[in-house]
Amino acid sequence: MRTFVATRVAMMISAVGVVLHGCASAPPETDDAAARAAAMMKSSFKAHGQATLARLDQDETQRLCSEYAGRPLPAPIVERIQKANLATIRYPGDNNLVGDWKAGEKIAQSGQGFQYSDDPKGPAGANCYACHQLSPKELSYGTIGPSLYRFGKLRGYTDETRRYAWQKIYNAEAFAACSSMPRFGYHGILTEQQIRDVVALLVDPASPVNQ
Amino acid sequence: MRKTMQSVAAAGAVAIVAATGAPALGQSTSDEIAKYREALQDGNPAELWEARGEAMWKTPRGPAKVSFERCDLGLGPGVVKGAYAQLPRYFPDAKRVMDLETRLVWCMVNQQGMTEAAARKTVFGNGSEKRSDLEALAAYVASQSQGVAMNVPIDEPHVHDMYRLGEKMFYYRGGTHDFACATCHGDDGRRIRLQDLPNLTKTEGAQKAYTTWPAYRVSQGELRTFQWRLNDCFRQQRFPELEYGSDASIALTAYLAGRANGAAYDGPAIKR
Amino acid sequence: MNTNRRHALKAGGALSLATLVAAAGWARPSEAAPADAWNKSAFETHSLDETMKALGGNAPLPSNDIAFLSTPDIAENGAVVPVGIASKIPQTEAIAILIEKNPNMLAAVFDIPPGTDPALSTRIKMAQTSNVYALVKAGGRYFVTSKEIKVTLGGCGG
Amino acid sequence: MADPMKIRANLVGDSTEVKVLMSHEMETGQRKDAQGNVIPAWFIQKVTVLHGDKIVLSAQWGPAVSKNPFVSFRFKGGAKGDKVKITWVDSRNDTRTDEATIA
Repeated sequence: MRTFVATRVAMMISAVGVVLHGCASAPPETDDAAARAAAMMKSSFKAHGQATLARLDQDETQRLCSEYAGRPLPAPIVERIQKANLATIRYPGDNNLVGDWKAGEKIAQSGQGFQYSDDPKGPAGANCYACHQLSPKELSYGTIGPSLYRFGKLRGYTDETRRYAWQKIYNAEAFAACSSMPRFGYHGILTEQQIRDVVALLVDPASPVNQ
Repeated sequence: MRKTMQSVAAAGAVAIVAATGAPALGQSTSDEIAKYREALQDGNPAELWEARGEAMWKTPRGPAKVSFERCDLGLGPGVVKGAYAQLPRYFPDAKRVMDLETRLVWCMVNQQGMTEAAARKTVFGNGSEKRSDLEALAAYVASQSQGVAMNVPIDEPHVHDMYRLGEKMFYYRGGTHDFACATCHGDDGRRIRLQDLPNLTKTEGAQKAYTTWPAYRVSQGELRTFQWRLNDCFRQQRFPELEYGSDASIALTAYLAGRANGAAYDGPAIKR
Repeated sequence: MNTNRRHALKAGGALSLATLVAAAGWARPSEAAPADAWNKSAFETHSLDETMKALGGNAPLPSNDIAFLSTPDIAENGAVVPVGIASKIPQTEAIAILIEKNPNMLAAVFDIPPGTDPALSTRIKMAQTSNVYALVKAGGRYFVTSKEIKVTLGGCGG
Repeated sequence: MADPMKIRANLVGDSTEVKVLMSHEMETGQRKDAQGNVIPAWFIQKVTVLHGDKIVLSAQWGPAVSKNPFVSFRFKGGAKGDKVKITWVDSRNDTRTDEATIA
């Protein structure tokens, strides 16, 4: 039964999306403020180390999520974003999705990586604790995302759970359009092995997350 | 509405977890953090910057040997009382909307005869070897608005335009992590690690946040200004570097300061 | 009037801090050092025993008459941890703050002359979650109490 | 040159409450700069508080006292208008003295 929790949550998100957006379509943009703001940003930021001005260029998901921020996201847009992002997810050649939860815990604790103040040679962290509760031993966790305490235990230690964890970390926009969660695989923030390790943190029965 | 959608999803997940007895944030944790913050209020090293800034304000400076007592922050030359509460604003002499720090640089260049480079030499200080005059001046000027209601002239056309562009920036997603300001500051009751995140899209959140900058950051042992706050947010957003006094920095400041209108200015504060 | 004099001690100004500190009670340096010297050895210790030895005292007795005031159990940042200590022990002469897991254990020693409340607040750095000791010297004897203060990671940087 | 301290001395009942902020790096000697060189220790070692010519508090500090130190305490015998004088000496033998009037 628990194996379907993840799917159910995903379905619920879509369902809610449909209900919310069925009745309200976005008012059209009345002027060029968005374009002017983007141009202003280009002239107000300067490249610094690895953080070049190209980082201000938006992909379609970023553009749509910015455009509809603070307004209802129409169902077709939700579908478009999720479908496009689902298609980006790659799986390891050996299909081994689960690594070492101890390495995963370190990645979950670290907020380093990709800031202009960071060493571009890495490694980057995922900073999971900034937004999520995971191991109950860590008191300092954020609440931007839901608690992931007992992620594996609740959902069952199944292939579906492992696959869902991989997908969600790889590209969260595939399940929740305009999610606040970075697309760790899609953007290459984490390596394949690092994603495995974070998956292990979530789904390994021995992980502190599942105690 | 999008927010509502996400909240529903999050609420669902929380409900599932709650049913299995996961430890919620211990009340004791938040109580103790509140106690920590309370204890810090007893003595705020920001006062050391304010004192230095006040002395600097009154001292003739630069090649022209002119003090800031000729610098017009919007309420007349040399007037600091309440000036910070009405910034950013449009300055016809500069033909530009300016925040406090941009205006200070303008006065250094146009009245004190400093070069732009000299005026901006150290915008953010680092220890006793690299102190920032601008941080000290900003601390002093801001302290002179304590208790004054924020009243940024957002209906003035130039400021209004910057406010609107700032709002767009606030929601602009980009970079390697897809972050926008709104990612962390667009919902109620969220924390990053143990730090409460003000919802800057709501009046109350914007007021609470904006009226406490500049602030002494205990994690850095430095007094930090609003320009610094924005600069460092974008660093953590994985964006390129926001230039000090740039139009984008002023637009975003105009948006956030404008949203804080009506609240009494309550800084410089002391923060983690 | 404010003064800012380099080498005040050598110059021997009207107000000699050296004399003042020497006159105050506790932080007694080792035999060889001049009486006004900062007690270097006491600030280079790694255990309560070592610190007590460097301070010239013996093992402190646990006491319920020492309280931590306005001292949170959790610090949002280790660079600034507010610590308040109050002693109800009669004839309190000095209060010291020790942090078990810091690179050096002793953080501060305050001499409390008669007429000064045996209570004070200050702020210390903690390298990590640790026990913090409040050590009191009273009537020539030593007393101690302790509490754990958790140091948390914070902010976007994790 | 060290900045002035910020001293507050207020009569509360029959006690004078003193709160002082000092401007000092309080460098631990444990940190490294960007090049990996150890930043040498530099911190206030001794503090003395005088009411008139009577010592009301004296302290010895190590580098674990926070940057820009803060101390608060109370003593008896002070009256409005009296002076409270505070002196610190650091590990470079720099010193600074400031005073405040009891209010």
